[in-house]
Amino acid sequence: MAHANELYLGKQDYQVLGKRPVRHDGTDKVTGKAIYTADVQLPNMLHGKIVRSPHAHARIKSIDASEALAMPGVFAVVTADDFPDLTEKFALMGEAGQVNLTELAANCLAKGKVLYRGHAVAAVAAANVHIADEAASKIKVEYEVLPSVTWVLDAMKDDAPLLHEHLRTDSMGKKADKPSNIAVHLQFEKGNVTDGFQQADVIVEREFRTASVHQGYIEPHAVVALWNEDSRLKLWTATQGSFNCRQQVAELLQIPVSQVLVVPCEIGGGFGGKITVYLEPVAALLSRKSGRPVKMVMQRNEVFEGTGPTPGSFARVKLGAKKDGTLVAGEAWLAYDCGAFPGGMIGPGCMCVFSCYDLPHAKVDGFDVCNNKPKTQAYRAPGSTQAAFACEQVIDELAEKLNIDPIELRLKNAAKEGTRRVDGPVYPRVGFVECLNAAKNSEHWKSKLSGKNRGRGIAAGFWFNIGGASSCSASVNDDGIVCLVEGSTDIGGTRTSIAMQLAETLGIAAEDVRPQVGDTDSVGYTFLTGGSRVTFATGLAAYQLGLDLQEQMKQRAASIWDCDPTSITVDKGVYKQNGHSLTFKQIAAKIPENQLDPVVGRASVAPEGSTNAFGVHIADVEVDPETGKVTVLRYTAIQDAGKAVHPSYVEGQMQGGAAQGIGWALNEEYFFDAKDQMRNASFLDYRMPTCLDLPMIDTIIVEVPNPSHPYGVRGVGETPIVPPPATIANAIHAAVGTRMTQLPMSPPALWKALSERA
Amino acid sequence: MKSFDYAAPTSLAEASALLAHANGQARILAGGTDLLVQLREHLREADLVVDVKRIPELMELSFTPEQGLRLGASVPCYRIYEHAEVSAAYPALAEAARIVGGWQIQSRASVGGNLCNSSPAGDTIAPLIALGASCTVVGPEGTRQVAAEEFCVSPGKNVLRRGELLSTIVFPPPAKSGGSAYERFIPRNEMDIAVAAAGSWVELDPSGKTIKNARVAITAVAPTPRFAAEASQWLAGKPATEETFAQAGELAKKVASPITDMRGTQEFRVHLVGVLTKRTLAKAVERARG
Amino acid sequence: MSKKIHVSTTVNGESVEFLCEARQSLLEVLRENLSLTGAKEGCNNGNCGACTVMLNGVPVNSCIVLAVEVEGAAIETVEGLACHGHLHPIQKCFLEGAALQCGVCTPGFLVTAKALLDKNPNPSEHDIRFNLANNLCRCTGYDKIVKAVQAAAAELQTR
Amino acid sequence: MPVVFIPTPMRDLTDGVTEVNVTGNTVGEVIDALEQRFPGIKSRLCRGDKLAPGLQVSIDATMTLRGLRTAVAPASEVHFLPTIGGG
Repeated sequence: MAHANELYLGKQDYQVLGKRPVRHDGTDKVTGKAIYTADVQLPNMLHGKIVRSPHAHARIKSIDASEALAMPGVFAVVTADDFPDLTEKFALMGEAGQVNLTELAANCLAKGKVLYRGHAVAAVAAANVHIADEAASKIKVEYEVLPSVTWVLDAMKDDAPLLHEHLRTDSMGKKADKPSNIAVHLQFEKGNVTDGFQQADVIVEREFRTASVHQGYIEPHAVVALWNEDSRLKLWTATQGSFNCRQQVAELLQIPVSQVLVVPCEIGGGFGGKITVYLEPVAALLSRKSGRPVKMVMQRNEVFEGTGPTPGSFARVKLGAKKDGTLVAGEAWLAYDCGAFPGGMIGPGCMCVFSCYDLPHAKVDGFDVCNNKPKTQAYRAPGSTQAAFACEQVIDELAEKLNIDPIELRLKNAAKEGTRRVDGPVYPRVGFVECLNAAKNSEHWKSKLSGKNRGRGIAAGFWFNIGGASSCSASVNDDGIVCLVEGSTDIGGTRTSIAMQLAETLGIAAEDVRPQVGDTDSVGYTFLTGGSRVTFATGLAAYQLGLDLQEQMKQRAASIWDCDPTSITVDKGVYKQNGHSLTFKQIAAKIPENQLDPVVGRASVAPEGSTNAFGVHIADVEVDPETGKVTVLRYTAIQDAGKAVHPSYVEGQMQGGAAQGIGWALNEEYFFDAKDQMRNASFLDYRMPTCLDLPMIDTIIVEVPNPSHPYGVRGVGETPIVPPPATIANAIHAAVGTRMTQLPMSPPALWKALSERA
Repeated sequence: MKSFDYAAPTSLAEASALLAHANGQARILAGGTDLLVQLREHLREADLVVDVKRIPELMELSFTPEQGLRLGASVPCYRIYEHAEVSAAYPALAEAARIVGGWQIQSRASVGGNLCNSSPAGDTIAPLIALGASCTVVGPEGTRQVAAEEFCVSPGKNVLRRGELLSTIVFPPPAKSGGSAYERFIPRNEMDIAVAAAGSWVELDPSGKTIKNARVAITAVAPTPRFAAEASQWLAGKPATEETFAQAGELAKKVASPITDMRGTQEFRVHLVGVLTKRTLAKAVERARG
Repeated sequence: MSKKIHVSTTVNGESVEFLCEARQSLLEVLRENLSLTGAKEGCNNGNCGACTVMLNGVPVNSCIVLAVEVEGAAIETVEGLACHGHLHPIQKCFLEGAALQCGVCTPGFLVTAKALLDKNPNPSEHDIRFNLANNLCRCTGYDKIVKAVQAAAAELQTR
Repeated sequence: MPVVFIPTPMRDLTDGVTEVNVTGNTVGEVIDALEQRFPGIKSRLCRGDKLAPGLQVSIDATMTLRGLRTAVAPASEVHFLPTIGGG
């Protein structure tokens, strides 16, 4: 099918793309010189500290800060009352659609009720962190404790404690008649699922449960706020989107966006968890009240208890197939929690659950459910991993029942160009079949795995690429170096992948572009770093910028040669006309010599999201049947990258996502006690994988060009977290014959499953 | 962290006096890997922190095959496992020292500190009990010896009285046909707190086929580390076989009374006691045979 | 505010003096008093290794060392790794091997990795993984970090 | 004429009809045409002059954030989907 936005140039010989230059910001980061938010020191700076709820659900009866305010070295205290009145106020925030500002504010500082343990209630600014800490402990909050609920199915019950008395279930605009914790009910139907299942020779139906997990970035949330006497608010912060941060803060404080300047510092990981603001508006309020700059840095337990996580979930998935392996029908019922406030990841969960397969008949029901946990946030392909954990295990079981190789079964039913998804749209050119074939032909899949209690599993995953606006600008220096300012905050090396696309377009070396991330006053609007969009969308902007610069360079060359610019041809950075020839650098040097206009270029784009990235993972595991412990022996991640701009960083995304997925599979979870208090809010007890817990993670990059990008680039950041839990579960099943339907598949859980079977 | 005073005495007497006469709560600082976290998280409070690392006795590590090991209470873990002779003579101790936290923790954390922190899950405590170590406690009233298995009295609490500090842990000389092992179960492979753990020491008869003496200790499965007395006594005279080890594991389970928490269920932990006792005994016997 | 204590120490070979409160960690003093912000705070309780520095020749989590404890000690931080304008081979191998993404854990990894190679110039993959286990990375999956340490070991061996 | 895929929860308003051809050059016009045929559907799809919170439009396979202004070609499929974020 012809693609509406076909931009792909079909270039075969790349000069820069596909090479592995050293990243431009690398030296700063290996010498300790890179400035992260917590490294920012301002004269006369105060330190802020949040007071957090010790209860999972309670009414705030009173807050008394008098003792804290009387302490020497304490300068200001703020509570929810310091926010302007935001009743019935909504703001349109890009992908998130309309955001309820009352709820966003109440997540930063609780109003009336606390809805989870760790919910921020008040904040104090003091001369140093120790005084702030002591002062926070002296702010007296009186609570009336309310019953609480943290498991998603419990929260859906009629008699569950209600988080929001006025919340009624929304079914695409239709409101239910009584209050509930169920914020949203979604439904997708394709064909006739009853008829479909009647055609099936084999049906597998299973239920799955997953615990909440955290993004686990190593850098805690941090901000420095300076509210100046001219009403300008300057924020240095760790954010995935400086413009999104600016908008949220401006809306929450009801001030114009241009009054806020956000300086994105280097950011120590985000994975979706650093999009929503937590500290920024609070630090701003403290700075306004105290008249001094205020720094706030979360402690690790605050990060766990007050930010993230991704939804805990329940899923029931049913698939039917004919004897030859043709899938005929699928049904899924998904309930994802969204934590304290509505707006979780159920939409993408529903859209992803069957996204890898061509199903003639299918039905998907999804529920977004409030419960007493921190408001859920995006985490790498949000909603897709839980769905794949369910669907990919059911596929695995079907393959076993039908005695068909699991790759062959997937190939037979794989989504491809022209496949209509359950949620409606038809796929453009996608690379799932190519990924499956790469898996089938991989050394890993072809190798023999022997040994007791060992097994091999495979699973697939899918995620979208979102679109959104991106801007960049650049100037050409006398020495031919191009200084690039772009608006995407750089979490994992995207400065370089953007610079490489500019270099490719200009026909110069990656090292001859000097990229930097601009603040919100120095670069055009750029949507956040997330949704696997930066290398794709900001890369597209860099390409357009390259064309703009090239056009201007042609004009300068034309001035030098006194010819018509349109008569100049450019090939690999060499400009030619009628026997004349100058390189990009030579023209750059001649611009000041000839008193020509400096070359300054710009580009802004707002591409639509349309491209899709598939991945397939293979794992070999060994199970210790006496302890239930799983060791990952070998791991391979395969993914369609469209075109790998910097293969090392594409591999890095695949490896990092796989590692997070393995952690999610085996040990990570929010462990709640009977009072719905998280008991493992530390890196020690939350148990993210260390390097001793993982093998090398092999990667195979598949390149099926994205039609919506001149170089065929697809975003790669998120898909890699989707397959691992199902891959590991399928491998465990192959090793010991036990089907694990609950995450994490931790030693006690697997041991219990094994002993129950025995 | 609440404000506190700091002192770094250079003698046992000075330290004891500081601890005895402190205004408010005095806390001993060795490696600080537990204490500083607890102070920061308000799990413990201190008005005075007494850094004992400048006291020579507490930093002593001396070993001879005849005299055994004298281990100063503040000697960091890495000095134990980097000491070839000590590692060979007391493998259970070296094994535990190598897995207390990660490397950066082992650079600071000490066996004495681990014992005085008196966590039910302290990694080095099972080896101390299995190896028959004795603790030298110095205080205003003089010096006393406390058997390792009697040191901890409840989670976070031990026999130290006001003004007292642990100075040295004394290990008997290694037996000729002796061997020891420590193993804990954790979900990750390092940087974790034991879900359950066992330390075993055995001495074989000259044939190498029969257990002459044995000591088994288990941790993380009761309010305090436990000496599995019945299992240990039962092992004496038994053939060194898998069946014996498994049966000793069953006996060791009798002294386990674990709780269910985020690290594991009661049922799982009791089960692990059996598995780990069996595994450590097998390893200890293998080492005893040389 | 409680009274401050005077401490003399050596940081990256230079004599340094500072005043601090007893409750201040070495990490806090390095970052706030001495402006050495290379060591990062990731967890502030010894579980992530982002604050790793060398203290008298051994790697420690500086967040759980009191600054007053380092009287007379020798401290090395990530800022001291490169010398005379040249990156240490470990830094070079991290860069060339793309062994960092967000970079916030990188200083800790570099300090620990150097300590390992100083002690064991030819570590196995297991040695590397075992000794780096106190350093958490959430971005890379560790693959390229382990390979960078292997590459650095090889490069140092040829010197 | 563009074909609109009626979201499953709204099929109560369309008597179970799943796909309809309606005229319109933009999503806004398409929704107006839908409203003519199935009264009440507009208030489910829109909040004021904007797409309802949590909804986005996909024209064929292209998900867009442009809302009601999005151009619709005569051969296009129009889908109403939940918004998608990203991590």
